[in-house]
Amino acid sequence: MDVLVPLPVAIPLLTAAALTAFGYWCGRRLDDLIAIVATAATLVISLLLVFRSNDHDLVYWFGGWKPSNGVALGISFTVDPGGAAVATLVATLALAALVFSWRYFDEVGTLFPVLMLVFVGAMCGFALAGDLFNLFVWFELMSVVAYALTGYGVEHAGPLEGAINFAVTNSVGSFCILFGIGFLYARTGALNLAQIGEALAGRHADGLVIVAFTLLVGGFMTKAGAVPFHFWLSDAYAVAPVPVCILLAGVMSDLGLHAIARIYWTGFSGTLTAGDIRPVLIGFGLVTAIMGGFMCFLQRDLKRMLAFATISNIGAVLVGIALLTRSGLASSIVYLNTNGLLRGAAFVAVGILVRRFKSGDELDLRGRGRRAPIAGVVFAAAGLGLALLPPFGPFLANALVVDSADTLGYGWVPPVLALAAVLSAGTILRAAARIFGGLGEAKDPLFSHEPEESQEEPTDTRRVSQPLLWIPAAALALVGLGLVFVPELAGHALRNAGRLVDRSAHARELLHGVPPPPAPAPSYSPSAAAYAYGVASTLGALAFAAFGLYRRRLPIVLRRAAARVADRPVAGLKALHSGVVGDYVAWLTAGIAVLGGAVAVVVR
Amino acid sequence: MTRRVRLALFGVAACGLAALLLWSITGLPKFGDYHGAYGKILNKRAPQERQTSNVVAAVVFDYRGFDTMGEELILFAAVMGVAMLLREPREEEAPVPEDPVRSDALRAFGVSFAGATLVLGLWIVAHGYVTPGGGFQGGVVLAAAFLLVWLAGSYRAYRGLARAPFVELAEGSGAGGYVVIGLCALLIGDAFLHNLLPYGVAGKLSSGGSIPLLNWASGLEVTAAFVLLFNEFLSERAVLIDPTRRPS
Amino acid sequence: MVPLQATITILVALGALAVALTSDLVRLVIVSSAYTLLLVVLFVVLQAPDVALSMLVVGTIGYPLVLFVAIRRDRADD
Amino acid sequence: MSYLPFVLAAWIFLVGIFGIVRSRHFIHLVVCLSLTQSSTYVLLLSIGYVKHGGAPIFKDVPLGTKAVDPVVQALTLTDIVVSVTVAALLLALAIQAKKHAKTMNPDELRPVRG
Repeated sequence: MDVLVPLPVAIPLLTAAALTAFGYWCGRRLDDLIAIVATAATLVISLLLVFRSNDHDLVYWFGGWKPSNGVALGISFTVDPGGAAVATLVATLALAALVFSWRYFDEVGTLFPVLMLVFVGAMCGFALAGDLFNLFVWFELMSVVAYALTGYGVEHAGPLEGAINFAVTNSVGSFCILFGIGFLYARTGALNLAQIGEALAGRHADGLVIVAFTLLVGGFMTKAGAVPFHFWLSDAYAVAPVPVCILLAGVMSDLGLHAIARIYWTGFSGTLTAGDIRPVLIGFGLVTAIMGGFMCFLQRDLKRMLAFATISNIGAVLVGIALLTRSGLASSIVYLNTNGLLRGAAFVAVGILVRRFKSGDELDLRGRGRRAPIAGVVFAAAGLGLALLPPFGPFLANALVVDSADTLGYGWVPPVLALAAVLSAGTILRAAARIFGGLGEAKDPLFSHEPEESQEEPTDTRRVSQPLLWIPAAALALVGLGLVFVPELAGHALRNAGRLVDRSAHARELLHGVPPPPAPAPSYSPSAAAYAYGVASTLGALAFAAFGLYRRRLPIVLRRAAARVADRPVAGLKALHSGVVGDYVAWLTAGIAVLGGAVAVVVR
Repeated sequence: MTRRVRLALFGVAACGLAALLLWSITGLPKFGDYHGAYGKILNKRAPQERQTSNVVAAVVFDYRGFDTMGEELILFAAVMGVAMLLREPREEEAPVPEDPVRSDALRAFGVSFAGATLVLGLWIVAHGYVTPGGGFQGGVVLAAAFLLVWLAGSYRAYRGLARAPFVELAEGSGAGGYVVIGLCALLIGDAFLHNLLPYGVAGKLSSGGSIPLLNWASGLEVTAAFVLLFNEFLSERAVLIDPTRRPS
Repeated sequence: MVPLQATITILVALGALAVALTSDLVRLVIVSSAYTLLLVVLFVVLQAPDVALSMLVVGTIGYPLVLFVAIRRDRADD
Repeated sequence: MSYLPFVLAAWIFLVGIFGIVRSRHFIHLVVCLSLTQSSTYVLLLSIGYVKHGGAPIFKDVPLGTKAVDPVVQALTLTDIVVSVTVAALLLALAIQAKKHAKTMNPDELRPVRG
């Protein structure tokens, strides 16, 4: 067993505990520095795990409890390059967030670095867990930390409301997950995901299996923010402090989808066939992608805008997973990592604006961003990357989806995905042009309310050295865009996905210690159609940005016609995002019922 | 969405969810007919392999000890979160609550009662792997002993007992201690959280290998976490953020 | 399923409904404490003394305290 | 009859969510959330119950005596203690809502949304 495997969890958690224990006796600054060093160590170890797990998965049994006769006695971590890459993403974003927040949270002493470290440890554990209940424990841990960090700005209604909505909806989601785990335990007598998969495989999927699948997927969709489980997300991300948003939007949402992919392939793929489930999950993914993009367009509060862009991206990643093919899974791995870095970079850019100009409002900042050119470049680069500009990561991920969808007969899916990218990335580019270029008009009645005045401010702006702000932004954007130049990135993603898709080989390795023969990485180059989608969506995003800026210069006839068609749906959509937690829980219940009903219909 | 619409939406959705849940329940083994392998195997193996008569404790601290580490950290993080959320702005000087109890007899009674609670808590923690109990339950009782001092005694006496830096030290040590015990096994070449100590004989306090260590670490963590939680809620001032802590 | 189990099951079901329908806060603390005690009995009946003990300490010490403080805060500013 | 405890778990779950949806007060809402959570304990413990089985503690009984499943008990035991602190976290948010936004009604604590 590889000695490095427990460390991405153990290092941050132990450091957090030590900072709490000795925080009183160790000076300020030192705790920030210790947190940064611990996160950097986690980053290095996670990256090493990506390479070490390249040939075969690393299986680690805590307490040395190896399975006996195919029955898991203890808890396992199953490290594959995909999971290790997610852990690396967590550590990277956390490192950027901690550097950015240097001296930001002096007011609360060691509490902020401590909570961030626990957050990192929990997310790494979640990314690597191979045991269903263990997954749930890390889920709970990262949720609890996230609620507390979201509510940081306790003196304003926004953060309190955001944190409460976040906590209540996600708790209900986690109870759904626990119910699903209970049902599976009753059927299979196992908590290890691979063992559950072995027990379910080849049997007819009855009500219990279908409902357990529904509850698990619904619960993790709540965390991910898929429609209609997404309402809490925009409330929470719009009010959390920027360094926290980097982690929330950059990786926490995607982790929910990572879990869905693992649970389907390792646990359920032997009993629920891909052809049955595919249309249901694709439906949820596409609605999420379009709805997120559309709501994104209506925002002027930059953090809330990026929150809806996150939802739109989540929809796209979900579609990749929902194809339930090797290519789709590979696409989701690439998408999740590159998009997460780019969204994180965009959030850092917003953080720079908030610190500098005390505002996170697109209209209010019009033209003022010229004095923060690096933030502008980062923000625009993130927008272009998310717009599927070839050859960068999101484009590559989309290319994998395009090819896979065509062979499955879902050729209509990629155009919808491209439209979603146009909507969300076009909006980000619009904001970039207005803030950093001074383009467009200074007012737009279509937009939602302006952000609250509660933009958190550092204790003393003058003491913050500028490089600590722009280095994380630039680094995240560069890594996000540069990731695609890793040799054979798509091939490695495909090979890794292939290992997860082969359920029985995976279970044999885990439960009986028989590793499958190493497979060579296939080579992959995007098809012409994929390039066409990439170029079209980039141009579309630019055009959509221009539309957002100069919408009111269109001929009056066109605008009247558009108003007749769009005004009521727009008002309706805005009204749905009411900010009332009771509404959100009612939607969550409805979402579970619809998901379960749909799965029941397609399977039966 | 108005209240009426919300309840209507929920009504329809809840019917669907109820139908789903009932459907799945028909697939469960009948109540009392459970035959899952995992629990059966552990019931058979744990008392012999681990010399613990309480199999639940063996599962909590050994077979699934890694889960417990996560749970302990949830406790830790939630309490840290409460401390952060209930912080007072530094300018506001929160008033020190007056001592509400005036009767010396009541105080004496309260303090001796606290002593009894303390002993009970220690007993529950100590015997966790022999009989029902353990660090988690006993920790709450131990914290209650501190609470009794607060309720019956004076606020100042309580502050003396539960000084924030020491409670923080205890909490950090409890959470960190668990991780350190795990890492020790790693250092000597075993898996994380692998057993470190001889097993002894079941039914004795010295039995169970590493289980007592992890049990006491959890007990310390839970006690400290609940004392901090009670502190935060009862005094409603930021005990954790002492302005004297750093020059500002 | 023995009568004892059936009885406690039904009592817990009624207790849950009572908690959800109680709006008055002080009464809510009492009702939810009673519900917790019913759960303790149920857990003992289900042969889970460890869990019952857990529920007991939490239901008698943890929950009432945090709830009472929250209610006092709520009343304090009215 | 032989499914009654499972139906109880589903019932508590639904009643708890119902309480959350109709709640007009954060404290009530938090209590209902804990209520919903208790349904998961009931479910897990009922699943692991074995007819005529004793508690999984082999202190005064011979080894091999029929006993209920210890794993589900281990899963719930720690979760119960943890759940209080999570409820406390939510109550802390509610206390601050009262202090700074002067309300504990979820319908009123509502910056304009969209």
